[in-house]
Order: sequence, then structure tokens, then C-alpha cells
Amino acid sequence: TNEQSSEQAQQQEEELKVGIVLSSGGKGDKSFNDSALRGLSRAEEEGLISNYKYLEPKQVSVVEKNLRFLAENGYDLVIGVGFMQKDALTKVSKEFPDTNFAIVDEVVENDNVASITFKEHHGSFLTGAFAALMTNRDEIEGINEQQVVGFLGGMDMPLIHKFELGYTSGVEYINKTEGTNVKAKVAYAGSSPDAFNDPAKGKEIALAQYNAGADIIYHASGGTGGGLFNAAQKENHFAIGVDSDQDYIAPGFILTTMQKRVDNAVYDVVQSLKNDNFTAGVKEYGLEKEGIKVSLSGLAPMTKAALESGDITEEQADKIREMKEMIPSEIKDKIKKIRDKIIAGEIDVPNYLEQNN
Amino acid sequence: MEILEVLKQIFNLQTFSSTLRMATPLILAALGGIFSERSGVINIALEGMMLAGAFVAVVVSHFTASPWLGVVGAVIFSGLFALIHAVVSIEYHAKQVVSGVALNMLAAGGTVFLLNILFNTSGTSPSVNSLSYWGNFKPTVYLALVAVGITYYILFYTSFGLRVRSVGEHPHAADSLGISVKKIRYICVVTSGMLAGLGGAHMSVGTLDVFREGMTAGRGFIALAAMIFGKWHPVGALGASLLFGFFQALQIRLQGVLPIPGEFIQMIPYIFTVIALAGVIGKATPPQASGKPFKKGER
Amino acid sequence: MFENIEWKKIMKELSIPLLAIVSSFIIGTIVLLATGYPPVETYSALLKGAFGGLNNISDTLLASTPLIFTGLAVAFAFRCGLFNIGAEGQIIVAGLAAAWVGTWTGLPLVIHIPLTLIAAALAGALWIFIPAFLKAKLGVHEVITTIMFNYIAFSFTAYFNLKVLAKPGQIQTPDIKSSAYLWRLSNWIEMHSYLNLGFILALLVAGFIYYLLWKTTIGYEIRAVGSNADAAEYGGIDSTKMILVAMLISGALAGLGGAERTMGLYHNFRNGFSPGYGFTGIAVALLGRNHPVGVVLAAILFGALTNGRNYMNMLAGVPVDLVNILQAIIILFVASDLLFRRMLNYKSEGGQN
Amino acid sequence: MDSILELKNITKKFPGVLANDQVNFDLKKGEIHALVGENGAGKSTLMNVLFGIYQQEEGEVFYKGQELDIDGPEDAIDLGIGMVHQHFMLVPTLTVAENIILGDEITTGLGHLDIKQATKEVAELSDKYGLDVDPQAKIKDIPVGMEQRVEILKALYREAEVLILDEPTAVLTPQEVKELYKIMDFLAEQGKSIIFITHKLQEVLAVSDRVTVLRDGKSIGTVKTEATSEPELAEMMVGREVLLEVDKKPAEPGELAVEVNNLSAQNNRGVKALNDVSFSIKEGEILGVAGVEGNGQTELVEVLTGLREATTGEFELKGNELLNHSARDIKGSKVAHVPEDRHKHGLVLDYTIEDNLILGYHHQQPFAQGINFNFAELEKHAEELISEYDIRPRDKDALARSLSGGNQQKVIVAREFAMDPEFLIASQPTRGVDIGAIEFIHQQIINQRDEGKAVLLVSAELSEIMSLSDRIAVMYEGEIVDILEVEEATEEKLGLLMAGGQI
Ligand SMILES: Nc1ncnc2c1ncn2[C@@H]1O[C@H](COP(=O)(O)OP(=O)(O)OP(=O)(O)O)[C@@H](O)[C@H]1O
Ligand SMILES: Nc1ncnc2c1ncn2[C@@H]1O[C@H](COP(=O)(O)OP(=O)(O)OP(=O)(O)O)[C@@H](O)[C@H]1O
Ligand SMILES: [Mg+2]
Ligand SMILES: [Mg+2]
Repeated sequence: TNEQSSEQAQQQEEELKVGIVLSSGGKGDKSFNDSALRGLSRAEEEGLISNYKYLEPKQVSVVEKNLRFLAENGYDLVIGVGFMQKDALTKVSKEFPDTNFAIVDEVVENDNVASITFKEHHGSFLTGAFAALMTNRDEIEGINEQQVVGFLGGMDMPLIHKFELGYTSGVEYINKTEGTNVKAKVAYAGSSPDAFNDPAKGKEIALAQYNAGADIIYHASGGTGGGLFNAAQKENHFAIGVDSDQDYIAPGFILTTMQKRVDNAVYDVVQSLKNDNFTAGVKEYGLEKEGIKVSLSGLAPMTKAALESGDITEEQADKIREMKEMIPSEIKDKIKKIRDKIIAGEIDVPNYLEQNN
Repeated sequence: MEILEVLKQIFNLQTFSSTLRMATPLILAALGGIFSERSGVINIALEGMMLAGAFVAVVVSHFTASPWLGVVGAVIFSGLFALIHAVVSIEYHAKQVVSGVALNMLAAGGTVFLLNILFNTSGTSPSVNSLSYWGNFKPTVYLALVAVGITYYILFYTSFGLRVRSVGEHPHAADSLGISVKKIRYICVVTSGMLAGLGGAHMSVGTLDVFREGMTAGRGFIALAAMIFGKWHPVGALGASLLFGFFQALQIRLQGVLPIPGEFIQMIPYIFTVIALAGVIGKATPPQASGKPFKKGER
Repeated sequence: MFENIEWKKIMKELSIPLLAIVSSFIIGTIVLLATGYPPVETYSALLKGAFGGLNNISDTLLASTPLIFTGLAVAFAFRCGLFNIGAEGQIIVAGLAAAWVGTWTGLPLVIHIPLTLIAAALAGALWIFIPAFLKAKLGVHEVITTIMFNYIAFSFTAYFNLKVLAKPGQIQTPDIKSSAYLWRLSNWIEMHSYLNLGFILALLVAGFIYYLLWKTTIGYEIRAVGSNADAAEYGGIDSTKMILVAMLISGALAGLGGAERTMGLYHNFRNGFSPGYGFTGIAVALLGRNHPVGVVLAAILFGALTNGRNYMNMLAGVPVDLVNILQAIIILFVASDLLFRRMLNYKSEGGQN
Repeated sequence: MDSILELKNITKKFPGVLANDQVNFDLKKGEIHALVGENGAGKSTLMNVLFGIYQQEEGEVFYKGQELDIDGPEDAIDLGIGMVHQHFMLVPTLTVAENIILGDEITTGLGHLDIKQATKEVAELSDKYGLDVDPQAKIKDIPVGMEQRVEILKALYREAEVLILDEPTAVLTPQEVKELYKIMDFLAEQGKSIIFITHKLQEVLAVSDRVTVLRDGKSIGTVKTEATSEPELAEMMVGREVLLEVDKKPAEPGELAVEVNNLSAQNNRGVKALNDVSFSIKEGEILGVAGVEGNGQTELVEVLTGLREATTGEFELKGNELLNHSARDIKGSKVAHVPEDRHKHGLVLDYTIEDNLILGYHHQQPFAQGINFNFAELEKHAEELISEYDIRPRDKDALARSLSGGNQQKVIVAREFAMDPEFLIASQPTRGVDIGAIEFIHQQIINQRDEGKAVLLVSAELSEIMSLSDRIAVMYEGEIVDILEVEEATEEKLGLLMAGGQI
């Protein structure tokens, strides 16, 4: 029996248990919950962990309970997704000093917590610059003569303004450097949490912006964005996705996605734990090392996954490839340069949240 | 400048089409509400019935690849869903508002639960085939307009309509003439569910191609408001739905133009309804028997 | 003898809600089996989450607290023949008011706590004032107006929270001062639960409502108006006034629920402040047969379900929405009490509900 | 001999009540058959069994010699049975024609309503039977008398051969009642058979061929009208001898108690319903108000009791101005009020007898201290009144809803009289109440007068007015057209005044 228990102990040592508490969108949000889960799946597939458990609190008040449940039940790493979990994770991580925690999109300053944040404003800036450059190329099918782009926000709240400000600053940057006069239309779906779940309204907003001359619309609106993609198809214009790669949702109409690679970040944390070099503190992901990515060629990860699982056909994948190829290479170059400048700190990208603190 | 922009947005074909599109689910659900309430059954479960319809349309479209079958499925299923309301409030004399609240909860919980079971996700369903355009609009938009005409005709020019109105105003009178109050109410409540379900299908496989948790976002309640604002008359409800749709269309277009926060513009339909009820547009009198269970032999 | 009769009556009152609950669990079991979840495990997880240990029991009571308030709000209005569907709006507006007044500085706790409670109650009352006024003066149906005011409240609180009270960049109001805290049990006992004095307050308020309804002339008048407004008018009761009074009290009761959330649980006002406490309150009132004692029991049941469903999710992997379905079914069964009355061969509905 | 309809041994139970107990009833072709009995005797129940609304537990229905099973109103209608209910069954928002064809609509194609044809047919039918109605008028706009004719037309439209009229005269003027008699006679001549339910024995004698009396759910007997009399019928109904005449001493009026001058008020629709009404009542005097319902009596009583605002006028009780004071103030000034509609106004049906016995006085000493009730006092009060006024059941905790009409009325009378009023307003105090209870209530009113109270008695029942009042005011279209001493009042004179004529 001694042998057995030591075997078990060994197994336990080898096989990490990871638990994750999702944000309110839940599994299947085609956004950062899914992205986070994809990171864990990858870790599982690669044998870093034996399995993982995810919990879906429907109310913020349940988050704490969920986190504690995972910590109590011997999970080695407990991940909280979303800024709403800050208070709960702060509390629970103090209660369980021997458990490792990670939080996505917020900072918790505890010795056992890794805080994963993203420079969404940088990605949004790049997206804005890209849209502003593209909207002038009316030789491309789907691009019109007007110099107008759009932004669709979900709920009218500070976090989403961070995306908006990054985006509009990117547009301004192009206007300044290229001498263009691109205007950005901005609209929000509403002021209650419903605003992240109202694709019908999202579609109307998108149609209104397309009708007003926009040909590229970027969104940060959760499920509401589904309506944008629909509108893009109808009007034969373009959309830009957010968070988790959304290119595959409406093949050929979503120019790109401002990807927050939560999957990579989550994977990184798991790996560090596996390699015994888990460190607490802030890990801020930006355009460098592709923590944030705006991919302008080839297939992005979710698209690849969708192709593998048969959710999209090979033809549809070709459409996406064609669309990416049609992006003029000089624009790709410019975007690359801007990206480098942002990374180098040569461009000062305003952060709505910091500005307003 | 601002005024000019506002006027430009008001007198604009795009705004008009947008109004019509956004009014469509409201019109359909409001017509449903009219059937139900004209027969004497309050239906605050329009929201839930729409949601159920939206969900079923996507499920059927997913498994059959036919959005039209989805629409049919939504109509049938929402009718069955409404049957719960009918049984509970007609057969068992439940407080109709309570039954309505329960159905709304059931629809909200049930759709997400089934989303989990069927598609293993809790937020958005997979994309499905959606209805194709007929000209500028989805077919459901025309259906809604036709439904207004049909409802109007049925209510005011057919013997069935006469019975519906009598059952909603004075069920005992109808009963004393051998009209089955229960039967009429069952038919009307189920019809109400079918219309609301069509409204939901319009959203999920008409306007869009997915189901999203809670995607009706309160439209069932706005439809209720439209029904009252339109004084329980199909044409009135059409007008009210268009008005509310217009405000939404305008609100979208005037964001950032007017110095009024969006939150306040969003309140407009609700405030209008309260004003309407306060009698500014003339008294809005519901059918006399609405909300009252019919008990045979009782006066 | 006397006690015997009372017991019989109580058993009769209880039998229908109990049957409704049992029936809905049977349906729940069918759903579980159909969808491939193990019923025994699921229900034992539910039970464990609801009542397993001091922490969970406290959490159940914590979850029931706002439901007691909204349930009382709905039941009280009901007794006056009114349907307050607007408790949802009232509770959030009140929560916001408490979050605002709670941040006032320099007040001693003996003033700050009552002041904040009063502010919330007033806010709740204010939010029902227009529906109440329209009902009392013009006979405008309160169901629709209170629903409309819910939606107005959603936009209104979003505006004041995000654009007026919250610090820029934040999505919640600043925390209230500790002088406005409703003390938590965890101040004295080592525990995780945030159960706070708000629960005791809820019980006291329930007792007060009982007294008001059945031991005072005000209650007599309110119930008379609810039962037969014309007769009340004839009896010199100013039904306009009583409708106003009943609705304002109803709004204030819901408002106190908002105060508990802000002062006891969150310490601020935030997005998603109420996950439908007002709507669940309707069910609680109905299940509690519009009686304060019934309301407290029903609220605890719903609190237990809310709390237990998370364990169901954590331990058995069952989606929490199943419990929402169960709750809806319970309501449907309770509302159809005639079904059980026929089964049990009771005479027609007793009393007014 | 040629019975068209026979009910044999009908038994119908309700929980705890044997509403019909082996009842026999037969109806001959072309006869007018009166059905009488106290409240709760089972008349409506019997008719509802016949009309298919209730199913009997025992007994058979024979129609034209055939045994039938009537499952619902539709069966009864098909057979040619028509019923005019005690409370009219008309949809106010629909037109006369729509109400008449409802359930048996004239349609073309797929249910398309042929309103034109319907209107025509209704007009023809109305002409044929001399029932002057306007097919296109909405029910809510027509007078009660016409509503009644619409109800009759409804039955005739369905080719009814048997017509059940449940208390059809309660809401009619004497003139309209005479009209109705004529219509009934005419219909009987045409071969229709009529069952006529009423509480008024003069009506029975005036119009019926035979009478069946029910008591406690049993049929007591059927007699030929010409061979019976009021006292005999009354005794059959109640089971003992009944005092039909009120035992009344001459009035001894004292000082002026109530003075009303130039009172005007509007009705619910905002139309002037009370126009410059003036009268006065002395202590120990009963002023009767006669008039067809809807001529302002309701509004008058409501103004005097604080339930309606007067636009102009004065109302003094012993020198205190009370006009437009609140209902509570007026009650507090010792004005008692027996309302015309006891279900609507007099009682909270879901309250117990005890709670109903303090309605309107509940906030006063000794019942309440501040806002707190004194429950011992409430109990004492209830027990005293229950025994004094013989309210049944003798259970203060019984719900008012469970009482019979007569006992409900007793609760109201007990409450109002017990508070020792100075001015007593009694409106239709015996409507729909059985003979036994009428006797009791009449005696109580006389007693109040003899104790020196001023009494205002409003009644649509001329016999009641004439037997109780000391003076009689007649109201017509919101005005008091004349005030007569009781000695000079005759039924003819009053009838003429009530119809707007002049003496
Ligand atoms: N729906 C019912 N449920 C229970 N009991 C009833 C019901 N209807 C009538 N009863 C009982 O049946 C008895 C007969 O009632 P019914 O209405 O037939 O009397 P009625 O002779 O028509 O009296 P009225 O002259 O007051 O109209 C009553 O005493 C009552 O207790
Ligand atoms: N649902 C019921 N349950 C029990 N008893 C009832 C019910 N409905 C009626 N009754 C009884 O039936 C009897 C007659 O009732 P009804 O309402 O016809 O009174 P009524 O004297 O005819 O009054 P009115 O003359 O004003 O119509 C009463 O004894 C009443 O208590
Ligand atoms: Mg362009
Ligand atoms: Mg009767």
C-alpha cells in the first residue's frame, strides 16, 4: 500500500488540476471565455494537465463561491476570467496561500496570483489605423468611396470606451500621417448588460453606419456583434472582430480580428506552473510576442479549428484566404511599422481607463 | 447644425426601413397580445414566447437546414408553449400575471439549458441558414404587415372575431349563448403564442442567423406597451410599434449628435406608454374581462 | 380544541405549496433523466449547497434576504388588490440611493445606518409613486406602468451609476463608508458568508407587516380596499389614499431590499445589481400566499434553490439554468392551485387569493 | 295536458347545500308559469339545470314528451329554450344586432359576418313582436327597458318556444312592467311558453296562469293563479303566516332634521344627473323617494353620503353643513346608510361578519385605539348584533360571502341601525330579499322612525314606498317633480309623475 500511495502522490505531482471560473458570457461566447478554454484544451492535449474543470457563475455574487470551491477541492491552479472577479479572487487567494491563482483582465496584487492583462487599446489602435487605411481603397470590392469607418460598442461603459478610444486614435493617427480625412462613427447598443446580448440591435446599428458611408466596422460588443457580421454580409462591406478570432463567423466579410490571445496567456501560466516557475505579478500582453494580434494574412487559430471541425467548409476558408490576400501589401507594411512603433513606445496610445483615473 | 442633422435623419429612407425592421417583432408580438387580451387573458409572457420562438427557429433550421421550417417550428412550438399559459390560467384560474412571469422565467432558463444540451454552449448557438431577402426586407417583415390586416379582419369582420370580443368583454353573456368561453380563449392564447413565436423567429432566423441568450432583450414588454398604446386595436398596435421602432432607429442614428445621453432616449417608449395610459391619448380601456378567470355559473 | 382547528387550517394552507414543490421536483427529475444527469447526485448537491454547513446555511439566508423584502412588497400590494410588478425597478433604484447616501462622510453610525435605510426606502417609494398616483387617481392599471418603470429604472440607474456616481473608468459606485455598513455575521464568527443584519431586519419588517395588516385599522382599510374598493369607499375609507399608501409602502419594502444588498452585501452599486429579485419576489409572494410568514418561508426556499444550484453546477455539472426552470415550474403549479384543490377535493378558493 | 316541458324529481347538490330536492315542475304550451320562492329556495338553480348550466344529480327532463340530457346552454338553445337572466347577459361594447346574433351568426364564405343581413333580420323580428329596438345602437347607450327587450329578442331569434325570465321586472318602471306584461301575453298567444321568476306577488297575480312555489329546494306545490291569493302564496313560500301590511302608527314628526337645498351633481359620465333638488325631513318622519331607477336617486344618495361630489347646493343635518364632506365625516355625523347594492357597497364579502359589522366605524372608539384594534370590543359587538338581528349562521367568523342575500342585508342593517343614527338613508333596502326578511327590515325602519330619526327611503318598489313613507317625493330626470303626502298618493298618480307626466 505504501507503494501505491507513493505512486498516487507521484501521479498527483505529475498531473496538474486546473479549474477556471468563466465570465458571464459563459462557454460558447465565441469570445474570450472560449479562448481561455482553448488554452486549457491545448494544455490538456499536450499532457501538461490531466483535465480541467470550468464553472459558469450566472451572477457576480457566485464567483467567490466558485473560486473557493475549486481551491478547496485541491485544484493546483484556479483561474478567474474577467474584470468582475477582482474582489472575489483577491479574497479567495488570500484564504488559500498554497494554491496558485490567475486572473484575466484585472490585477490582483497577491503573492500567489498571476495577473494577466492585455493592452486592448494598442490592438484597437492598430485596428483603427488598419480600417482607416483600408477605407480609402475603393478599388477593392466592398470598400466604398466615403472615408468613413464605424465602431459598435456593447454596453456604454468605461471598459468598452477603452476599445473605442484606441480605435479612434488609430484613425486619427492615419489622418495625421497620411493626410486623409477618415471619420469614425461610434454607437453603443445600450446601457444595460442586455446590450451585450442584442444582436438584432447590433445589426441595425451596423446597417445605420454602413448606410451612413462606413465600410468597415469594428466592434466590442460581445454577442451583439453577431448582428454586425450579419449586416456586413448583407451590405457587402466589412467587419472587424474582437477578442477571440472571429474571422470564420462570416467568411470573407470579417477583415480581421483584434485578437486577445487569452489562450496563449492561459497556456503560459499552466506551463510555468508545470515547469515550476510560476510567478505572481502582472503579465501584460501586448502586440509584442503576439499576446495581442491583428492578423492580416493566413488563417487565424479559431478559423483553423473551425475548418478542422467542419464548422466551415474548405471553400469558405478559401474565401477568407482570398480576402486576406486582397489587403494591399503596402497597407500590411504600414500596419507592421505602426505595430513596431507602438511596441517601441514611439506612438503614444491613449488608455481611456488610465486617462480617467 | 444639430437640428439639421436630426431632420436629415428623420426624413430618410434608411431610417424608415430601419423603423420597419425594428418594428416587426413588436408588431407580431403585439398582435399576439391583442388576441389574448381581447379574449380576456392577460399575456405578459410575450417576451418568453418570443424567446422560445427565436430559439426553436434556430434549432429547427440547424437540424433541417431550412429556415422556413424553422419559422414553422417556432410558430408551432410557441403555440404549444402558450398552451401552458392557457391551461394554467383558463383551466386552473391562475393569476394570469403570475403565470406570465413564470413562463418568462421558463423560457429564459429553458433556452439556455437546451443550448447547453443541444450545442454544448451557453451563449450563442451555431450559425444556421437564415431566410433570404424578398426585395429589401426579410419575408417576416411582410408577414407582420399582412398579419395586421388579417387580425383586423378576423377581429371585426368574422363571426369568430365577434365571439372573441364578446368573450373578452362579457364571458358570461357569451357562455349563456352556448359559446365555449374556454375554447375561444384557448384558441386566442395559442394564437398569441404563435404570433409572438413568429416575432421571435423573425429575430433569430429572419434578421439574424443565430440564437443568442436573452436576445429578445425586453421586446416582448415593448410589444405589450405597443398593444396598449394602440388601444388593443391591430392598426393602433401597428402604429405604436412603428413609433417605437422609429425612436430606436433614430436613437441609433443620433448617438453623439444630440447632447442627450442614450440612456434617456432608451426610456422613451416606456415613458410614452405611461403617458398614454395616463390618458393623454384618450383613455386606454382594456377589455373588461381581461385578467379575470371565467368561472361558470358565477356572476 | 382550538389549537386543533388552527393546525388543520395551517396544514391546509401548506399542503398546496408543498404539493406544488414536490410536483415540480418530479418534473425536474424527468428533465434530469431525459438529459442524462443523475438525479440523486444532483439533488443531494442541491441540498448540500443549500443547507450543508453554517456557511451554506448563511448563504441561503443571505440569498433569501432580498427576496423577503421584494416578496413582502408584492404581497403587501396584493393585499390591497394591487399588482406590483415593479419591485425589480424599485430595488435597484433604492440600491443606488443607498450607495449614494452611504458614501456621505462624517456621520456617526447611529445616524448613517438609519439615514441610508430611509433613503433607500424613499427611493423605492418614489419609484412607484407615478404608477401609484395614476392608479389611485385615474385607475390606470398598475401592472403595465410598473413594468414600464422597471425599464426606465434600468436605464436610469445605468446612467447615474456609470456617468454620475462611479469614478471614471469604474463600473461601480465608490464603496460606502463603514458607518453605513449593515454588520456581517463574519465580523464575529469566522466564516465566508456575507450574511448580515439585513436578514434580521427582513424578519422584523415581516413581523411589522403582519401587525400592520391584521392588527391595525390601516391594515383593515387596506385589505378592505383590496377586497372591495366600493365597499371600502362606502365605509368611509379613502381608497385613493389607501392605494397610494399601500403602493408606497410596497415600494419602500422593495427599497429596503436594495438597501440590504448595498449596505450588507456589495457595499456599492454595480452592474447586474439585481438578478431579478423583483420578479422572483412575485413568485415568493404567491408561494407564501401573500402572508408575511409564508413570504419568509418561500423566500428561504428560493434562497436555498439559488444557493443550491451553484453546488449542483459545481458537483454534478448540471447547468444552473435547470434551477430556473424548476423555479418557474413551482410558480406555475402554485398558481394553478385549483389543480391540487380539485385533487384534494377542497372547496373553491378560500380567502381572496 | 299538453305539457311542453316536464322536470321530474330534480335533485341538485352543492357542497353542503341541497339546492334542489326532488323538484317537480311542468310547463304547458302557451302558458305563463310563475316560479316563486324565498332567496336561496332554488329557483335559479332549477332554471340553470334546465338551461344546461348545471347538471342535476338525479331526475329527468322531459321536453315535448321526450327524455333529454341537456349538457350545456347550446343544447338548451337548440331545443328552443331561451333564458333571460336575472342580470342581463349583454356585451356593452357590441351593438344590439351583434348581441342578438352572437353565437348564431349570419355568415357568408369563410365566417365573414354579414352584419347587413343581421341588422335586417333583427329589425324584422323586432317589428313582428312589437319590441321596438334599434339594431345598430350599442348596448352601452340604450336604456334598461330596451336591454330587456334585446334579451327577449335574443331568445326569439333562436326560435325559442320556452322562455325563462329570471326576475325580469326588478329594473323596470311600472309603465315598462305593463309593457312587458303585454309582450308576455302576446308571446303566449303566439304559443310560446313562459317561465316567470319574481319576488313580487302582485306581478304573479297580474300576469301568470299558474304558480309553482319552491321552499328550501323542494317544490311546495303548483296552483292556478285565479284560485290563489297573495297571503296564500306568501305562506306557501315562507312556511308560516306573513304580515304583508306594515304595522305602522301615524307619524309624530318633531323638529326639522335634514335640509337639502338646490342640490346638483353629475353622474359617472359627467352628465348632470341631479338638478336643483330640495327637500327637508323632520325627526320621526320617513320621506320616500319614488322614481324609475336612473333618474338621479343613486346620485342623490351618493351625494348625501359623501360618495359623490355635488356641484352646488346645501345639505344640513340639525344645523351642521355636511355637503361634500368626506364619507367618513358624514358617517361620523350620525348619518347611516343602507346602500342599494349590498354586494358592491354594503359588504366586504371576504371579511367575516364581525369585520363587516364595524365597516365604516372601525376607526372609532371603542373599536380602535389609535390604529390598534380592540379585539375584545369587536367580538362583543358582533355577538350582540348577531343575536339581536337574528343573523344566520350565528358565527361571527363566517365570511359574508357565505351568507344568503337576506342575511347579508341583515348584517348591513344591523350595523347601520346599531350606531344610533340621526339620519337614516335606506336605498332599496329589500331588493331581492325574501318576504320574511322584508317584513323584518320594514319593521326596523318603522322602529327607527318611531324613535325620532329622520329617514330617507329610496325604493323602486311603489308598494314599499307607499306603505312605509309619510311623504313621497317623486324623482324624474334628476329633479324632484313633486312631493305628496302619503294619503294623497295613489299608484296611478305616482306612476304618472315617475314617467314625467303631471297631475
Ligand atoms: N354555485 C353555487 N355553489 C354552491 N351553492 C350554490 C350555488 N348556487 C346556488 N347554491 C346554493 O343553492 C341554493 C339555491 O340557490 P338559488 O340561486 O337557486 O336560489 P334562488 O331561489 O334563485 O334565490 P334568489 O331568489 O335569491 O335568486 C342556495 O341556498 C345556495 O346555497
Ligand atoms: N359560490 C358560492 N358558494 C356558496 N354559496 C353560494 C355561492 N354562490 C351563491 N351562493 C349562495 O346562494 C344563495 C343565493 O345566492 P345569490 O347570490 O343568488 O343571492 P341572492 O339572494 O339571489 O342575491 P340577489 O338577489 O342580490 O341576487 C346564497 O345563500 C349564497 O350564499
Ligand atoms: Mg470608404
Ligand atoms: Mg336567483
